[in-house]
Amino acid sequence: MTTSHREERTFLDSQELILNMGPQHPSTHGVLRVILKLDGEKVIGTECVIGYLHRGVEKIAENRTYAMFNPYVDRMDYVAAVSNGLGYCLAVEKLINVEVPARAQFLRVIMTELNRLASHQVWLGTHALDIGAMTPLFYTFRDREEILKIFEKYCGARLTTHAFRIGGCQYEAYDGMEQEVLTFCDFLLPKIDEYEQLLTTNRIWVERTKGVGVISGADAIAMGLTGPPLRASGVKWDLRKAQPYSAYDQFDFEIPIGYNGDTYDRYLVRIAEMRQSVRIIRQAVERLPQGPIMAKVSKMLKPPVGEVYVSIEAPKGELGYYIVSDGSLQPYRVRVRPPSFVNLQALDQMVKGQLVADVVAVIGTLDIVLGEVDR
Amino acid sequence: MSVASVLRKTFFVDLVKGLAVTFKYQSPKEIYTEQYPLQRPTIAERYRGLPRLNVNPDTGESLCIACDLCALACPEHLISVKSERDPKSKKKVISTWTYDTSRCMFCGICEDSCPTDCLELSQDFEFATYSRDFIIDRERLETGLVPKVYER
Amino acid sequence: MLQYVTGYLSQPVTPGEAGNYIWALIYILVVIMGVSGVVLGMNWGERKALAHMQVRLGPMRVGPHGLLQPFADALKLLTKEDIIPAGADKLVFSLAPVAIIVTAWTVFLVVPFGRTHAITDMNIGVLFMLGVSSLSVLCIVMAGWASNSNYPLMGALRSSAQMVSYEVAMGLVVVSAVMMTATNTNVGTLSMIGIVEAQASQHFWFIFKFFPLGLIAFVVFAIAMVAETNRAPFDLPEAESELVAGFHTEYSGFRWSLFMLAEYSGMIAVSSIAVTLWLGGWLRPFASIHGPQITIPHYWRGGALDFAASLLPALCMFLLALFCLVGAYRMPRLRTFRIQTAGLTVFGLGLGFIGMVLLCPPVRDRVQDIFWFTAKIGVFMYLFIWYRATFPRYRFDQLMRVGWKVLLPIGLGVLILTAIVGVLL
Amino acid sequence: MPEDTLGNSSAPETAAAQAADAKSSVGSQGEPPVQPAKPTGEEAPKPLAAPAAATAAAPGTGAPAPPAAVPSKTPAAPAKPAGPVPEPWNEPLPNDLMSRFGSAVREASTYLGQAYLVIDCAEAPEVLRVLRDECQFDYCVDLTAVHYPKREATQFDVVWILYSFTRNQRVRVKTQIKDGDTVPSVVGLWPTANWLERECYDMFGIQFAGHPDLRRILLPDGWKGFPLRKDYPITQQDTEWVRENLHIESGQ
Repeated sequence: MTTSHREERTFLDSQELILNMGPQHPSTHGVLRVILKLDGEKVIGTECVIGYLHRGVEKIAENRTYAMFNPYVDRMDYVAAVSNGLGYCLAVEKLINVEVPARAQFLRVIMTELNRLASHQVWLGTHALDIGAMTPLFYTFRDREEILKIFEKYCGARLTTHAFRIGGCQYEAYDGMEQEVLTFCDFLLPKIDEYEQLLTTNRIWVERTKGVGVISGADAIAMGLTGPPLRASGVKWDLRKAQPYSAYDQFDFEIPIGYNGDTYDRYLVRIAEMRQSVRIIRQAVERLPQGPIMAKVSKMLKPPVGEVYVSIEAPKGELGYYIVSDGSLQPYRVRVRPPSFVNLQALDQMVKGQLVADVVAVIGTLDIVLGEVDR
Repeated sequence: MSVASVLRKTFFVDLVKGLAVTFKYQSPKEIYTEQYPLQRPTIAERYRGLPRLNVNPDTGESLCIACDLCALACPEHLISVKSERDPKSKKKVISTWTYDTSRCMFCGICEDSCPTDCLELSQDFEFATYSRDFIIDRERLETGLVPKVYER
Repeated sequence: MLQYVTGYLSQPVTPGEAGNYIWALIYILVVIMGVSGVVLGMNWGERKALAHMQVRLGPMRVGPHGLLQPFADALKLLTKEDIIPAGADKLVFSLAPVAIIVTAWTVFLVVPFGRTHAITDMNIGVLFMLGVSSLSVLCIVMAGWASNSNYPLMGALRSSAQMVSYEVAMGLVVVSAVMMTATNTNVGTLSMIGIVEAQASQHFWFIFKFFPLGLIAFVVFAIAMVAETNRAPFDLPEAESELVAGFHTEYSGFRWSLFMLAEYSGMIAVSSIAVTLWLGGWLRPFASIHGPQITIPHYWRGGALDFAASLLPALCMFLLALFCLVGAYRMPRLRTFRIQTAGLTVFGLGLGFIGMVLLCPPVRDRVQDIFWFTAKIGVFMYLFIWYRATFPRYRFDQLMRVGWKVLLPIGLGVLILTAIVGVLL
Repeated sequence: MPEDTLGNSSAPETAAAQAADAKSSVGSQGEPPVQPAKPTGEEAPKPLAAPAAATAAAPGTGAPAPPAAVPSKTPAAPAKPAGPVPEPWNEPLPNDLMSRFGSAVREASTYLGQAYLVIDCAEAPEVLRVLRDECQFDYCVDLTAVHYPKREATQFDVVWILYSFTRNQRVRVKTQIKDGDTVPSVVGLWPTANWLERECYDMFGIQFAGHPDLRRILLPDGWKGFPLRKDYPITQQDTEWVRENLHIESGQ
């Protein structure tokens, strides 16, 4: 399994222990490898080794047409595939300067927020599992299953949804979708209370998460943290509010923030975000307008020469697409700004001086998906 | 620290709350596991599973007009369509249509691009095989895979 | 022969005390086989209970409702390739699992399943149990060190620190319980059987004695014993999300199964200490209340409540049998399930048969003690599983803090107060 | 108590202010980092000026469209044949920069409402420092590069995407460099650029001068070639590396 790197001891103090965590370690969320320099159990340095899941998504994009590349982005952050797709579609729509019909925008919001719930549920389950609470994983996955069922009914796939197309949505809401989504909202809120009952006040959970992986707001900005990690540090910044896209300015919701920037606050922020997502979904379903769901977009998409950077608030942070078009059928360059990749960079700063057990807690709280880190 | 919080801590209220949740879920009614081969999952109507080539139910002729759009649209270029001209009707008629399951990511773009509703992603999701013949030809796609019945 | 057996069994003394080596050997075999069997059962029970708490089904495939799963697992573990890592210290590596199982089983020498159902009654029984069970630290350190790998080493380090520090608190509250035995007689005892008999004679389980001192002592012990057995939420030595599998990361197959066996045996052992010291050992609840005298059978000279209680073991077996039969009835009516349904039916009928045996008068009387003792231990086992399903894991420094800064002062306070109260009363 | 920690965002501004107080780089103006969505210089495309960078991009069209992707019929014409073009970015910020750095800031434009600057590589650290310290662009969103092998003088565009919380504004800063040139590292300005520059080096082979630890990040050490360059075909693989390290023959 994992082996020590004894040969690296030559340049290190002999009192330090090099512990190789991953890529097959149970709590590195996939294939992250962290090389820990330990003084006893205390972490004095980390080095992340990533790239085990590198598939060259950006290179693939240069060899596909705009529409063809759409399903590939689902494979980056595979627990939030809908968000990935939304970001990509918005970027290309910006590039070709197309306005998406209102109904499609609302459908997109419903799907994206459902996906945010699913992503946060996966995060909660795995994070709790890392800290040793086994059971929340099963509860969150059970409830996430309802979301996946809605996804399956809406777009025919559960995980890598490919739900949106450039210019709108391919799929009209299925019969009874509104009702089903509302029922799900009613179903989920008590379940979130249950997760909280298991964890929020639990003294072990509080001790394990409070004061662990603290990062101040200024440091978080300097490290480029986005999403819940940034908000838990007290910076009230959410792209859905700051630069609204896809009709988010029409919904009434709050941006939960934390104060201490520790793991516990990030936990609370995400839990609160789940409640806010439910709120957004309810509004979107209730105000779902009628009309077309697809704008007029050419099948053989040839955007004009130019470049755009469009980013959205994915569950994990700012997910940006920088697309350069040379006027041909294929993008000249697609750059993905992956939130997990940038957030993971803060790991070193956040775990320095803490214990080995905190490393897994911080990896969990950063909510990384290696498919997105490595792309 | 208020008195209440000290009391709560002393009497393990926070832990008991959690214990109550797990205790409650022990009821066999709460079990969520689906015993798959026995219990069939409900597949959504729009499920994107194995492709199916629809035939005209009246005439038994393929709806495919060999326009090659699906092959062009496929991001993985895994569909290959070959056609020949029917000498009598002078129409383009599909001769072979093959498809590679091992590379397919079931994105549904081929389905979207089909102008005649011939190509459709079906609800069939059980196409694991013991052999490596991932390339599925037209006949098999037209009849559809026979659902497996699992025996011990 | 039969007469000899029944004659011996009716002696009011353990084989160890009697100096009867043959019977002691038989008892030892019975206890070891019994504990191993219970561990197998617990394996199934834990997986089932844990699964149900986690809205899963648990093992379902091997045997009806996965009843044969532990046997399948045991078979698999025994047939696995025996791997010793290249850099390991081979002697210590293979010695550690054997040593740990030896310590885990040695503890059961003094566990009193009933007045006479113990292998022996040592006058330092409690001390012996604590002493031998702390030997397992040594084995864990051996395992961790011999593996010559970082994760096991860290697991072993954690384990040794954890078990040593929780033993202190544990020892203190155990002493307070021992002191309670001296209340009326001024002569305390360390003998496990003596402690239970003291509870019987004082008509008090020690958990209720000097309320709340006994209760606090029990709670401290209950927490410390979870830490002592490396179970959640104190399962740091084998924390799978941090240390992969802790001290037994490099073990596989048969050696690994010995560690598992030792862990579960250890759980039973510490639970039996807790049961003996605070929960009245083999005594049934309200053992001092007998109800109106009844004289139905000639051999019965107890009260109605005693008689009713003596029926309980059989009733429990019948209940289990009923459970199995209902389960068999509710099995899906499919051809593939024929064998499973038949198996479950046979299992249920077997349980029913055991229940019938337990109803027979001589067995009924002898089995009662064991029944109550096991039932109490069963509650603890359930608690272990329940904790595991619910709680997150402590961090190492927090664990030490809880041990030294919370449990130790409380244990010390309980000890002093017990002494004062004991002298005053 | 834990219940108090998250006031459910009832007092957001105070929290933001706390964070701002922690270090002065956040919200030093005393205003909340988030303003309600105001299109400050964004979302206002007006076709006007000549597309400088875009025209530079046009000859760099390295990859010809695969014949399979073009059907026999003429490709459907884009909806707007002319397309939007960059327009000058007339705001105090770029004007200040222009006057301060003179010709080092070659261009300040907006395209589809998104502002960008094109600067000289030599002046890049100074311009970026001014952007961070004086214009509150305290968040480096992304750092990447684009390869234009057909371009004569400069083969790479290096792009910094910056964001300012106080202004709620994004700006792209671009510079053009020759293949083999080094770009000054901005790790000192934004620590987040560390991995981004490493990735940029990994994918394009662009050297960042002053980077503390410029190694490959996604690809294994010792890999040959830089995959996101246009002259690196999509199926190419360092077969030698694969053979030596994975002990398999490359499956290509």
